[in-house]
Amino acid sequence: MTVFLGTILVFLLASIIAGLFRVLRGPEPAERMLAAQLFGTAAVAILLILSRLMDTPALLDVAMVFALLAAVTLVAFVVLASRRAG
Amino acid sequence: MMFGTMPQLTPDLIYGVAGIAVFAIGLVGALCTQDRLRRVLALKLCSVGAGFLLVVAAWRGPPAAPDPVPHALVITGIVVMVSATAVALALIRRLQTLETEDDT
Amino acid sequence: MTLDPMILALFAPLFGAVAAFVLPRAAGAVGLVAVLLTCGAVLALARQVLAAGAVTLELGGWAPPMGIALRADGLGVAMLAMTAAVGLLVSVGALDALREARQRQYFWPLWLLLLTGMNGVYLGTDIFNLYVMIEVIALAAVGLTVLSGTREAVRAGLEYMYASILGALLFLMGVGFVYLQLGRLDFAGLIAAEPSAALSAALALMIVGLLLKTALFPLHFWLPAAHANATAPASALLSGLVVKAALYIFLRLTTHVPLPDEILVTLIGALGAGAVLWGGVQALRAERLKLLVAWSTVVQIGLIFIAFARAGQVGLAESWKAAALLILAHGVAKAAMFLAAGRIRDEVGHDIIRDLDRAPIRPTLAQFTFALAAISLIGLPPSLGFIGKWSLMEGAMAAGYWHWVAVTMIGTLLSVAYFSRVLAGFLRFDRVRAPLGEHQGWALADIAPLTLAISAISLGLLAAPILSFIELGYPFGAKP
Amino acid sequence: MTDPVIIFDLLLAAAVVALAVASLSVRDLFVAIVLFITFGLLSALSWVRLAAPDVALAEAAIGTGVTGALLLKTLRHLRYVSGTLDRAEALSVTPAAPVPAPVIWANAAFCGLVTLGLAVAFLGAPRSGPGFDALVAEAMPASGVDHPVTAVLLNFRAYDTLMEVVVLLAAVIAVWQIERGLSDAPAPVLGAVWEGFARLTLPAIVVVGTYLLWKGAEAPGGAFQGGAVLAAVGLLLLLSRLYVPQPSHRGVARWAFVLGTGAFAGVALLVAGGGRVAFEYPPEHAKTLILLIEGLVTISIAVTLAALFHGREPVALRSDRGRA
Repeated sequence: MTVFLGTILVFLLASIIAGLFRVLRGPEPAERMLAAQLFGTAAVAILLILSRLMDTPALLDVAMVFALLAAVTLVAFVVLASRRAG
Repeated sequence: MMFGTMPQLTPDLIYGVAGIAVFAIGLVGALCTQDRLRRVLALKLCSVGAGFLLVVAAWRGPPAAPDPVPHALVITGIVVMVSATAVALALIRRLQTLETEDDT
Repeated sequence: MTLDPMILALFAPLFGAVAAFVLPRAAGAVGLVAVLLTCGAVLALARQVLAAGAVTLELGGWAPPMGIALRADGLGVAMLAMTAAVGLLVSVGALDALREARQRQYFWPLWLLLLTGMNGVYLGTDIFNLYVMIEVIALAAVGLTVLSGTREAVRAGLEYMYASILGALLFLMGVGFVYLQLGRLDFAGLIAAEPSAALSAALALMIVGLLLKTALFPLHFWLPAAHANATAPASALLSGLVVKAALYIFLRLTTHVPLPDEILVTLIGALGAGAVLWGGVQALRAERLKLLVAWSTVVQIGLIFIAFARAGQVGLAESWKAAALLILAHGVAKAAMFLAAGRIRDEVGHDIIRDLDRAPIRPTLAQFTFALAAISLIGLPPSLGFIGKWSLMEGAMAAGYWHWVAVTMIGTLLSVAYFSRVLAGFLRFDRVRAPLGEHQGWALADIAPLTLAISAISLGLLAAPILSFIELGYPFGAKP
Repeated sequence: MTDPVIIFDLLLAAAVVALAVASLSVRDLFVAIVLFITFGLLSALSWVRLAAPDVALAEAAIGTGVTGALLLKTLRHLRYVSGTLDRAEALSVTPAAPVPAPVIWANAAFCGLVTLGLAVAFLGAPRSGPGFDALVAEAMPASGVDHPVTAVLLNFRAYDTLMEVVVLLAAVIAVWQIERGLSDAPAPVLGAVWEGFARLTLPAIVVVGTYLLWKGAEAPGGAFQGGAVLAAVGLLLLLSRLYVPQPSHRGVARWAFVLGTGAFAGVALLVAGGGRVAFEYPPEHAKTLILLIEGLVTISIAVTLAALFHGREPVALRSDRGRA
């Protein structure tokens, strides 16, 4: 079970690293933003698995906060990274 | 078993070395970067590096609970750093405005 | 109900800052009351220390190393007293010198927070707590630096901010290594510690961080512009008081954990010598009065580090006294000089040194104050600066370190040269072309620096009691 | 037997270091900030692996969340002021000559030397060495709370924490002093989708922030994390311009900024007046006092962080260019 969950963790982390290339390449801010959103989702998944693996239920709270912050980051990106002036 | 061949490799060792590297990268960036905004990024890297070291100092291995004092110290450090960052960024914004006003 | 004077020294300026911020119209009155309360607390504390030696207070009732203790001893109280007294006079001057409502509104809360931070440093015994305190000082000091709002001030303030944050983070990384090795953060733990690689790394990081914050050559790059472009009361606080906080931590730290190698002590002394020579040359070349005064701060800090190094490894327990005397002397004299320079600039309308002797208005009193402060900074008898320099050279000669004596002499000659550039202009009446204007008359802003300058001279006569006071409570935990 | 998750640890640590290098070396500043936010996210995950969920929460909410928003806002402001808002790339605002290769190598060498020196010192230090575990465990029953980190922050080392709140206060005073009536870069107005989103998100964030504060007494969370999550509400309101700070709100804002410092220091002073040492809470009232302090400090932190994000003091602007 530990090995199975560990493998999933590595896989999730790999998906973040793959997403980094989209951040670097762009070319549009929107693409970079969506990649960053993917990181938030993957981080929540990693936290849920770690909570099971490390036997720390408190990590569920951390995951919830990460999920909320991802929503806030999205709004910040939309408002602050847009190329238009209002 | 593949993992048995490297018995000393523990999370505190791995993240401790990574934290030191992050601190050194931030240090070099803070000393050499010309761009004002990026220097703030570099300083923030330094603070995360120092945070890594303290969190590692608190680690006691899986069954034992970690030492809470360094955790409290890092939380304090994070709040202090966001304050300093906010002031530095306000200075950067103000300076840019003053410089642009002078040019035109 | 009795309140411990240490608590009062911390909380009076803190509550003062809070009140001054929420009641901006009454900021001046609130600020003055808070500084007066701080002075009272320091006096009470001085009496306690005179009676009982060092006093400690375990905050929250939790004993160190887990809890945090405050400790006041002779040196700490001397620093507190210098800060409170200089702060009081600068405050009085600021009531008059700050003309814009906006500047007045922000000066008081920032300065009172600065005072809280400095009092915290002089009472602190816990290195992480010292890190938080130097950050309080840094943010308040940067706020004061840019109070004038000019482009140069904001640019200098930003450089100062970068240097401050980096210095503090180096210190924090050092704290991390101390915790890794010792698992505690109080000075008592550091004294008892065995030498180790982690401790050496910690010491190196913390010392570099502190040298950056106290602006020892060649890490002084941020100082001249920051101190020269602030408003006069802010410059007086920054130059007279703020750089001393990091210097004090350095002094405590290096004496608790003596540097492992004489070569390192010599190296720090050599940096001090570099500061004296380079700062002296730059002061000679400065075109503006406030810039000259700021470079003279670089010189004086170098001198303090020479005083630290003058006795080498053997006499470390003694050499801090000369350094402490120079710190006190510089604090008082430099605050006087910056306030006087601000007055000269206010009345003449500029501070270009070359044109000062042609100024239509002669701010005679401010010029006199400037000259008195210069006497103390050059180190002429009977000023406190003279006693500090004398004690430095005496020790260096006793230890056979003639090179430190030579550097000090050259530095003194340089300071005579750059101050006489200014003073000579004050005395040359023959070159007055425009008719003498109307002097604005006596003002609070004149009396404050004059009092400071006279103190800087006359405190030299009290050198013996000051010296015996700073030894009270064996400040460094070393045997007498 | 080594934990099989060690591969994950190695990969995560390598990614953290690589992101640190990348965020300093990539040309486009906007990309640099996105990489930096990712760096903060992965650092927080690393701290979770080191059994420090409190620290991870604080880093994610304050160190990465608020800091990231501040950086993006500043970048937008700089591009607006310098008239490059419509360019595809956000290049360095203070352009510099290209760095020659030898300088880069010298930097890398210096960086390597520092890392090596510190790593040697680190490896020589005791692992899982001395600390306060035993002392804290012994003092916990008298602390008034059940979560050790909260006990350290609000009781054993409350003096440090008070000064940390003071640092926040100093920062907001300094920021208000530095920025005077600057106009903001105009931002696009959020459309109808946003309203539904706001109706769903804002109450949820308030609930989570309060929950974190309450939970702090026995589990990871507390004033700083709760305050940072509540500050997110302020950020959203400011970003969407559902709330625009007015000059008449300054008085209330000042009181909100000093509320935490005042309450914290006031309680310390009151117990000192009652014949105890400052910060020494009577054990029977410790829980009440700590919750009171935490609650007020949370409000201060939330308002202060939002104000730090907003920047300038809300004074009447001479031109209304900023209020698009």
